[in-house]
Amino acid sequence: MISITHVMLFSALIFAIGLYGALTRRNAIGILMSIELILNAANINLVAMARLWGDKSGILFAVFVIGTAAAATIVGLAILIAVYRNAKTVYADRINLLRW
Amino acid sequence: MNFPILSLIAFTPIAGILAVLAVPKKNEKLIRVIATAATGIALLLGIGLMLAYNYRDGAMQFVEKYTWIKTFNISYHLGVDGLSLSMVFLTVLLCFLACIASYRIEGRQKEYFVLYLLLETGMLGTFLALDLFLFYVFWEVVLVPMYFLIGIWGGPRKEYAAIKFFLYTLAGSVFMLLGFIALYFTSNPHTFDILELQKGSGGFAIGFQQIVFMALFLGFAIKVPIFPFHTWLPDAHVEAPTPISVLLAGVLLKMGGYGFFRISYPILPEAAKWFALPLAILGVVNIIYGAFVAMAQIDFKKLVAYSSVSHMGFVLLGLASMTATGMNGALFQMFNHGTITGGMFLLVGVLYDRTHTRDLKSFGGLGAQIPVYAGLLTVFTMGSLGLPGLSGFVSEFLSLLGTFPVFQVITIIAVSGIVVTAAYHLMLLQRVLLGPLNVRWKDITEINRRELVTLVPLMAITLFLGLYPISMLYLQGPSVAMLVEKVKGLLV
Amino acid sequence: MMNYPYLIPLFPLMAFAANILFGKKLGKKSALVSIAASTASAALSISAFVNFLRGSVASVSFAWLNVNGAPVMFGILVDQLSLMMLLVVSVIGTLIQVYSTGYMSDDKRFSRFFAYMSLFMFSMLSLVLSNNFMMIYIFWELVGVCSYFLISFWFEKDSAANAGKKAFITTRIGDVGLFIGLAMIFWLSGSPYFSDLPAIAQNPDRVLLTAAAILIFCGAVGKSAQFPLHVWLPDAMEGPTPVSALIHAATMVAAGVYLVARCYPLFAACPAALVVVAYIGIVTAFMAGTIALVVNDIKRILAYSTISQLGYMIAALGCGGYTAGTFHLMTHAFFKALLFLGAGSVIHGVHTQDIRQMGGIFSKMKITAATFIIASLAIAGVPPLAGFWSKDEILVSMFASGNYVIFGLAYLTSIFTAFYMFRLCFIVFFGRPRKADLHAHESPAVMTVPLMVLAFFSIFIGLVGSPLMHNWFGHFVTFGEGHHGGAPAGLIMGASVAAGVIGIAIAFALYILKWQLVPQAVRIRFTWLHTLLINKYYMDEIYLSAIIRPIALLSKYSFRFDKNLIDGVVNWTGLFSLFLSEVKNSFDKHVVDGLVNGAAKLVDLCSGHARRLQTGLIQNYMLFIIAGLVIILFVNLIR
Amino acid sequence: MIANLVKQILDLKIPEWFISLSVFYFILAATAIAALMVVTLKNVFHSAVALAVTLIGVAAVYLYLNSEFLAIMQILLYVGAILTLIIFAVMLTAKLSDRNIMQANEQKLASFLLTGALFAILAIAIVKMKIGEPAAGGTVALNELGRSFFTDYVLPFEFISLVLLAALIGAVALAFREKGDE
Repeated sequence: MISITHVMLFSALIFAIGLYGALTRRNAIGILMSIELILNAANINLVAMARLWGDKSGILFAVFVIGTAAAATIVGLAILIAVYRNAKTVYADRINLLRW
Repeated sequence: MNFPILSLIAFTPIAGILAVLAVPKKNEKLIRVIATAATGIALLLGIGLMLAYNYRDGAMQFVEKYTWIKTFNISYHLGVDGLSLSMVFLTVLLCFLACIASYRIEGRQKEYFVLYLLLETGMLGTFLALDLFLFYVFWEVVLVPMYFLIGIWGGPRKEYAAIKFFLYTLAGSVFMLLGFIALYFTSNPHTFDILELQKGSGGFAIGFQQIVFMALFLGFAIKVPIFPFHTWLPDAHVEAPTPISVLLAGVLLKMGGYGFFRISYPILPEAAKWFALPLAILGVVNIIYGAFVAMAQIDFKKLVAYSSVSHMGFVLLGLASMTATGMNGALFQMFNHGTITGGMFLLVGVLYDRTHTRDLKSFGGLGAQIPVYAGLLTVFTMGSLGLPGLSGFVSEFLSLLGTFPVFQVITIIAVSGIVVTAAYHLMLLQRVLLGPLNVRWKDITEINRRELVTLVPLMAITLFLGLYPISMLYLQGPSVAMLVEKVKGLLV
Repeated sequence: MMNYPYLIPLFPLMAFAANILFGKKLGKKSALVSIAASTASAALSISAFVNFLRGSVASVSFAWLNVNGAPVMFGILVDQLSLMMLLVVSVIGTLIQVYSTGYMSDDKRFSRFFAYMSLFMFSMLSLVLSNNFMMIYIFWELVGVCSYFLISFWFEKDSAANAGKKAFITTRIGDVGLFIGLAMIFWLSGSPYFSDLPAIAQNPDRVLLTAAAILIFCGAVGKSAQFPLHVWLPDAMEGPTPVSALIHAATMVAAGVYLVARCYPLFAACPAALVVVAYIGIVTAFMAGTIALVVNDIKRILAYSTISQLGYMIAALGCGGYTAGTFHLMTHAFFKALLFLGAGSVIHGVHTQDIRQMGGIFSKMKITAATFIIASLAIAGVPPLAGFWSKDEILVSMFASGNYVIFGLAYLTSIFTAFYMFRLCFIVFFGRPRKADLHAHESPAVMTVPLMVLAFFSIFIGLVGSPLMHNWFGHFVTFGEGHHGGAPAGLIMGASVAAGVIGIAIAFALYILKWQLVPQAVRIRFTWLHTLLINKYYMDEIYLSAIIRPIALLSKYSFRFDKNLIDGVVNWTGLFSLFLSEVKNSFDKHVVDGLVNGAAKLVDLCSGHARRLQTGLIQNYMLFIIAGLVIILFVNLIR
Repeated sequence: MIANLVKQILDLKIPEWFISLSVFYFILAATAIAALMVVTLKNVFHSAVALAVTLIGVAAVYLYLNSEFLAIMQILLYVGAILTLIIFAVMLTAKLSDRNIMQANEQKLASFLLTGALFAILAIAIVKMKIGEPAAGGTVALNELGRSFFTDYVLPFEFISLVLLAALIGAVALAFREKGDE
């Protein structure tokens, strides 16, 4: 029998890694991917809880999270491409239009 | 409940913003049409307000009051009286005309008109608000679009000018807010309502009044602007695009003066009395100093900007007099300065569009080349220098006449300022229109119909008020009389 | 008969509107519009005059402005003085506009010229009809601006543009005085109406009253080109000659005299003010008369002559000669307008203004020359021409006032007047042409007919104030001073004639009989005097270095002050030694500006490190958010 | 002796659960390593590939948690759709030549320390929670899930579809090359 605690530790690890990526990646696509990692970590937790209590809501939520993540990614990438067209860069620290 | 005409006026531009946002930015023509329509509707409503206004009554009219934030006794309270009616009309008129003058703004028209309409709402709200908190909110709403309008569509040093304007005004409004909060906590029961505060104004101790007055003074003085807080003005005016300069000079400066009329004087009359002499001296310094500095300018727009400093001095002088004549003159001068200097800035813009320079030394002899423009420039210049028959004269005359019994020496110094005023205005005319023609401009084109549309109404108003000024006094007189009575009554 | 005096100024106003709006379409017809308007004004003036004699006075008034809670009613004041001025202005104005159609026929801004002329007629007629100080001040300024437009009418010439500016600013200095005087009258009495002046004059505060009177006189000094503000009038000759005739000879410059006459109840109550008026007037008259002796530009001679004659009128008013001053105002208007128009005709014919290049053109321009000489005789005071009667009145009133210094100077001035006028006549019209290609020709009829009409007036207008008509004018326009019984009228009349004759005789001797040695000897003997006169007493230079330059400098330094950091701010900023290098850079930044920038720098300093927080990088912000989260979680964990 | 030991080892009856568990932990480790690669690799394309591995690993974890449906969803949606999109985006934007450009910014160390601390805190908290064994037979039947989607959760379900639609249109609008734009 697998240990739920271990799964949750694993989820925390993935979360931390994703966060690290979101913090350090210069490439906006990299940031997006890191965010996917974070979302996955959340999903793992949800599913683990569903398993723990035998409740279906966790899984249902995970499905919704996947759906939302898909939407977020689509829009994020579209913005990215639009920005790339204008700014010719995908590096987040170069996109400083709002900076004075 | 009455028909909420004031809210309608104030928020028509917001409706315009929503409409503009719905239009794709490529469709600049439609955006312009919508913006013009929004400002035009506001103008029509403003005219309707003028017609519906009861001129015999100097008290607040068309009042709208709804609770907004109950905990702090803040309400959404609008109203109009003789003090604000002319300002509201000036705002909707200049906004409409400057909107037409904005057609040639280069690039990002959608953003431009959104910010522009937001600016109009802010200005109208400031003049209509009867709650200090609401007043402050609108006051700050003006600031933000102005910052972007100067900072994005401005001239070569636009960033510097925009930041300077923003920081300067913000610094002032922080003090103003402090003053408001002090008033709130001292009033009993705590209230931000201007009318309530006016009623209870006898209760404030003189020391408290002085402190609050100075705090408000800083906020308003920067906006007016009063020497030595005026240096943001030439930079902002010169760098701002033409229509924004018009609004800056025509309306924004009036917000400071209006603050004195609406808040400082009725709520803090004893402090106002205490500060009358310094204010009169500052007024004279504004008049004389502004005129002298204007004389040294070779940049057309900067000259007009400094002439604004000079003209606003008459407002201060009239305020300081605390007589009905002087206060009427001051309020009238605010209106006239709006129309005349607004027109001057439009004319600078017309010339700049054709020559791409504002250097007065590079013009000359244009009078023969573009006679219609020359005629308009002459009329507005003469209005600005205070020629009788045009409105500027009447208001300056009234403020001086009202001040003379109170401060003789100061008035005499101020009157001698009209010589310097005449001198730099005539130098301006000579450098632009007279003398031998500079061959660079031999192909210069005459003012076009769109530009005429923006200028002729202003000229008509200037002429009308110059020839029949009592009409304006009918409008503002009762309210000013009430104010003076109130201030005088509290002093006795 | 119709009696609508309030319509008098409105006709020219309509003409102005028509010409300024539709000038291009009207073309040459704009002259007709203007002339028709001023003819209508003249006709209405005459009808108002006739009605007045019959005892019916029309009045009209409307509220124009509220001052101190009471409305100021604008209305018209029809009395002897204003009627006289109305007639003079409208008749001369009409004649000069007729003349202008010929003189200005080739000008490319023909209709604009007539627009300005109409505007001037409107302003001047309204000024005359004003019934209160406020109204007169308004039209006072308006005639000033018309004068500005018309002087710099040929604005392509820098000299014309400068002259216009000079005229406007100089008169405005006087207007400052007028304004303060007006405010004082308001303050003292609360009433701006001329009809209340006798009551105002009863005010017990004599010092303030005198001050008010003198300040009002300042306005007259500016407008009537009296010493020390006379310098603009000679320069104003840059304008077209009809303008000089109408504005700078006959009407506008006389407005100052009119103002003093209008406020005479006030002046009469303040003897000190009257003394000031008298001395300013006579100093002006004498000084301008002497300068006119040496000037060589035909229009400038007339300009100085005008200043001198205006000084005469002012001095007469100052000496209590109310009737004399106003009478001279009327006669002078006619013959000086004639002189200017004649000069214009000469210039039109010979295309130069320098009298040293003219000569012997009598035969070629007979009408011009004849009328010019008539006017010269009139101004020299040769009986029975107009100038004789009025000048005689002035001398009598001066003598009667007992101020013999003034009388003496006035007498001397009248000799000078006769001399310089005939110096002009003899040099221009007689002898041989001094320039080879002087193709003089007579002007067209449209120009000569007005000359003849004016010549007619110059001869006969004086009779209305002469004993031949039982001094009708003296009874009509009077301030109750009565006839000067004390003065030996006959003697003075004789002396006055003698003065004119002496002046003409000297001129005849020098310029017709060619006693050239005499003036040369005089010139060598009194070189300094000649230099002084030819430089107009160095007034322009004095003003340039004493007023204009300092003001320009002041303006420059005000701007520098506004622009540059003053040391205090530098030091203040310098306290922050970290920014010493930047301070050096910003040495020439703005003063009050500097404060702002300094404040910004202070913030900069204080937040030197904290500023890095505001990187604008989202990831950076996120880092701090996470740091906060970690801290919160950690605190929660160990609790 | 050694031979004996080898024989013993070979004879050792490895229980099924042990194999299952070791595979599980292997998957966890591999997924974690892949996740680390996602955030550290210089080449964004390689990162994307690592992300694919990570996502598949996570799907496997779902399997272990008795959520076959979600595992399939994960593979289909994430690996199939989102990852493809990401790789497309990488190809559209990345200049493959500029490998020298730093892919991480200057706050690497701070971020590492912070996220490490965060992980430590989370781990301690999780361990402290003392989670018991999962309920027996905690599998959720697929048809039950389906019913839930269309009964209790119909509103969020419909809503998410709307969100997806909006995102789709929005993405098209954003990425649409306007006339006149460069």
